[in-house]
Amino acid sequence: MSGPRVAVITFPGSLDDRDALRAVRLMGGTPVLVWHRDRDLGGADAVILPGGFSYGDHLRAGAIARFAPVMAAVAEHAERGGPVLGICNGFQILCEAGLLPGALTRNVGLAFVCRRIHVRCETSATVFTSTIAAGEVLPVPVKHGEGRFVADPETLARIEGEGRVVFRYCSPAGHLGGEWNPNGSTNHIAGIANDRGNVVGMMPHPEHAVDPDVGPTGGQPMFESLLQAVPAGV
Amino acid sequence: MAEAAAGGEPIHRELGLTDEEHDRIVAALGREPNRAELAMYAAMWSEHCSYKSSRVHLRELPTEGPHVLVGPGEDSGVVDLGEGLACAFKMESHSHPSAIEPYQGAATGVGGIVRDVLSMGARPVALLDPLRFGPLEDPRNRWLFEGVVAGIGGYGNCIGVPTVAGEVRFDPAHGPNPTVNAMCIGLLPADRVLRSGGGRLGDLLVLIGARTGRDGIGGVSVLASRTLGRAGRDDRPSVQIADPFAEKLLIEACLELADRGLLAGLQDLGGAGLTCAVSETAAAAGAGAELDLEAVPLREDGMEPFEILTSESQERMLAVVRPEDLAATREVCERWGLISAVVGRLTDDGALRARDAGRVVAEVAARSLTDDAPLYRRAMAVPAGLVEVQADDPTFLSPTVAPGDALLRLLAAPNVASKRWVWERYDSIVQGNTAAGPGGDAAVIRLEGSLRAIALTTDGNGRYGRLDPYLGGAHSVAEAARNVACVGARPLAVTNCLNFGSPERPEVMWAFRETIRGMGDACRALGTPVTGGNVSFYNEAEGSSIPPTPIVGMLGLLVDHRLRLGSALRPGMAVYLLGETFAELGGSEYAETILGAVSGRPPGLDLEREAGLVALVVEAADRDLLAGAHDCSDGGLAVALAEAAIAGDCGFAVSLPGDLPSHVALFSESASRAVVWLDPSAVPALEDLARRQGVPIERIGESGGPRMVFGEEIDAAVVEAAAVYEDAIPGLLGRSAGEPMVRSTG
Amino acid sequence: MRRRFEVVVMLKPGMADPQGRAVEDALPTMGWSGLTNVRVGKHVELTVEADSEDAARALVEQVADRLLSNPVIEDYRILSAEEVR
Amino acid sequence: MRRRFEVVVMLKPGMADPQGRAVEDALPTMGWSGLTNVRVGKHVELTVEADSEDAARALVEQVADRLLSNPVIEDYRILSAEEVR
Ligand SMILES: Nc1ncnc2c1ncn2[C@@H]1O[C@H](COP(=O)(O)OP(=O)(O)O)[C@@H](O)[C@H]1O
Ligand SMILES: [Mg+2]
Repeated sequence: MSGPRVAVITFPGSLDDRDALRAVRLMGGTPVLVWHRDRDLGGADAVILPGGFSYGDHLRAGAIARFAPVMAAVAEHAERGGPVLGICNGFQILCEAGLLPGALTRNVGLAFVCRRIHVRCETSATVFTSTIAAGEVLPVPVKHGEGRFVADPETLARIEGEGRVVFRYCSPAGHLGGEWNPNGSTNHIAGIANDRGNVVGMMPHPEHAVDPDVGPTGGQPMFESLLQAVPAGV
Repeated sequence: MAEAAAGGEPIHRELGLTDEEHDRIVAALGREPNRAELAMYAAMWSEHCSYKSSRVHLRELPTEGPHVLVGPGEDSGVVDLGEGLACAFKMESHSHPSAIEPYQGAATGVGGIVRDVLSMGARPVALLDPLRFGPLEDPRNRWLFEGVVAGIGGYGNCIGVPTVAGEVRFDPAHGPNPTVNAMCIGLLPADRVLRSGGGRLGDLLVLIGARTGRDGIGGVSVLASRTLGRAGRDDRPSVQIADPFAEKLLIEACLELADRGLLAGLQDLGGAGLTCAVSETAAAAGAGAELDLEAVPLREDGMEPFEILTSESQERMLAVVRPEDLAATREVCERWGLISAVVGRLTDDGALRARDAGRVVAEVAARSLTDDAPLYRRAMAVPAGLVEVQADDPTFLSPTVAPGDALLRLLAAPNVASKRWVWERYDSIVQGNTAAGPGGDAAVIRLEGSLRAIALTTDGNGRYGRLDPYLGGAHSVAEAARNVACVGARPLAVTNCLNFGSPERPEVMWAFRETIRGMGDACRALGTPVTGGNVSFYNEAEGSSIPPTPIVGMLGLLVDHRLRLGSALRPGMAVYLLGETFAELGGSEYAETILGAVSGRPPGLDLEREAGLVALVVEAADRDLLAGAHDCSDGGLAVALAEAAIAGDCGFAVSLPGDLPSHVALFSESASRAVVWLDPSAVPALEDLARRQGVPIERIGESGGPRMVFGEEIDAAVVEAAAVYEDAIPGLLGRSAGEPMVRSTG
Repeated sequence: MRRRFEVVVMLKPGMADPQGRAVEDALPTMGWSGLTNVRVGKHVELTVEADSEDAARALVEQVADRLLSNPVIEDYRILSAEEVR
Repeated sequence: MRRRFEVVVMLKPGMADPQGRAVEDALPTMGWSGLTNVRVGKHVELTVEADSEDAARALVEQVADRLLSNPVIEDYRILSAEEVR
């Protein structure tokens, strides 16, 4: 394997770590396993915080994982402009760690929801969406119980104003509306980025959307964007 | 003399042991048991652990077959899938705790069945959840239903094992007695099956996972309340709090231990806790065991030896480890954040000896706890009135509802209606191998790195079981086989959960025996041995008992997952009915929902025809002749076609088969039938194949358009049917307005 | 009269509390020591309109017993009753 | 010195509380009226070993602020500090 090295962190209770590693491999990257107690990212070019229930999601999703030793390395990597993708529980961890603004709260229906949905890409100005046109609709699955994005009004205005909303839940044709929003998320937000566009968090699961035998394929362009942005061996 | 409790009743009776059973214990020990020993026997000789009422009948089930690597007797059955891979699978009941605390009861049920599969050294890859409740109009039933579903999801989602299929059915008799079963499937290398007999002299017994508390000591708690002066059953709820996070760590740690070859054996701690795990490990190894109760990590202070020995605290496993592997074993556990403790070792004298503070507190022959257990041949009798109910055949009642209205009402009937509300609460895709999740006839899980896949389903029909337990047992196997075949998989093997009332009632025991006879005959005819299962008796409360509720979990094998069939209709296809339709509305969904009659005899079952249908569909799928398939079950042909139309958002126009009255042709539940659809170019090959295999086949129409047209009888819009079908359960729960219901569009 | 009540629902003593356990086990790795016996439960606040303090409290008792807790596994206690406008 | 603390964590006022809402909606269906403004939060109990009451409270403050609550969405308060053996 020779593609860019993409680390996937395993926290106690991570569940989609193997799936993320598999997706990296299928899309041509070199998967790197990183353990929550590690203090570095094993020389990886990019890092994925996978989905799951780290520490059982006790207290709040991501509340305990953000204290893991490896998170200092993730913060440094992000600081240097390195790509960081938080998927589902990974998104929750990034918010808890302050690497992304806002918080993810109980779904409005109070129930876990596993469903194939669609998201509309809102910006190409992130490492993970550089090959995706704004307005493009991607089929991806969601599966979470705490995915309703909230932020205080100023923060929300800033995220929106700076074009940092990366994905919104939408209809297959790209329309917004309550019936397409699986968790009641503010402004139908499914994913956001930091100000430099190198840290992205999203509730849907692109790693479960690369292999047509077992799901939709809306995750493929995200991995393509990433692998293009970090050529191997840089 | 047997020890008497304060109230004068001998303790053994309060522990659920009869006087004869007490005498057996005295004979086995050659003396009176002490309290700890009595607790151990009481737990091990309970119906739940000893199968004392069911064993004589369970022997009648076929258990052997060319793929069977491990049959009944171990924690799970194991079958060979080829290419060096094997599959462990098992089903179990957790109905009783779920009836009083639905969330935790169901969640701990999932945890337990996962550990049964884990203890074979298998990675759990799928869960299924057959459920039975009383009608949702009753708020208590809604509370149970929502709680159970939340608990199953809460556990399965958190351990990262996809819940890929299941069943929900409703029957007033399940109101006070909901049935909550859970099935788990695991994968492992065929040459690395962990068996309980793997230990040898000097091996260490290492307890891994949660601390031990006063959990689920159940009947044995009377020892504490009556003789030790503690408050009693009230502060010993028979429900435990599930800890799926601990289970996830336990799964990873145990699999790493197995992968690294550090395990001589692995046992889950279920009923009768440490006593059961240690005695089985020792007995299977032909050894004895020394246990040091002081070494057991406890959650509470002041636990008595009998409590430690019989506690059923969750999320614990017992590893059998060679002394030289101990350090590595502990290192793995530590890395996963789990407590491990050496609580004993295997000895050569055949005795299970427990010490506390150096003092021997219990000493029994390890084999005695299992081998000396009583075996009952309980009295059996045909239930009064059954013959009359069977004679009251609703097939010949005249219909009062137009066929189109009847179809919509059936699609909205809770037994038939979409269970999306349930399965969208389950993570069905984690692990990345779910080729087909909930919503089809059977789930399909791809075997990673291979073209092969397994197909999974659970089935059981309470009406059939009530009206004719023999047929109820047989149909549950037949329907499961049909479901597996309809995704293109060959049925391989079966696990079951037999949910019944009290075995002490002759009608229940008769029904139990009949069910097993039917199940056994069907399994033999379809070539699917039973590799394990579970019996849940005493499902009685408030003066009502559940009907015979046998649930079959079936495993099928697809040699190429790309050839799997779906049940979503596509336009432009020729639509065929395979099999023959008879005038059989007895026990049908139509009879119950439209005619208000649960009577008559269930449809007949010609097992040779059933095997023929299954073989035909599998071969047609193998040869890539079919575009899709859906079996006929509840609601007959009409519901089967409507479900396919809803799933594919595609209509059809068909004529009715045979010259039966139209409502019979539409809604008869005759067995051994499926609808299939295929590209017209494949028609000659299919017809030829069916003829050669002797399966009746009839081209009934074509697919396409927005409407469902059955001859002159029904003409309904697919979207209308879909709305009725999808909204029924949320409507009953009063949620239709609140939570957005979005249909899958991917 | 309107009163604001607080109801605390905790797992019965002796029952495993996985949430408390997970928090407690994580504390040392975050650099905090000396914290033990962590238990996590629910805290519910609600406003009651009733004729008297007694009537209000009786109502809260009922709600706590039948809706907010399952007495099979949980105990509840009512913390305070503050008058609100 | 060992003290038992109780920490209450509630969603900030103004933050939607779907759980509180669900409880509130369930009340009338169970035949109760006059109950409003239901909020559901967390109740955490923990024992602290520290040199002084002040040190203990400071530690609890830290844990409540950094771990038990998320300041983006939640407020916490420390209820009581009872001495235990
Ligand atoms: N409790 C449940 N959990 C998961 N999936 C379920 C559950 N209940 C029903 N389903 C799914 O809904 C679909 C329809 O169920 P059912 O009508 O019982 O199927 P069938 O008649 O083919 O046996 C199946 O795919 C089944 O797996
Ligand atoms: Mg079916």
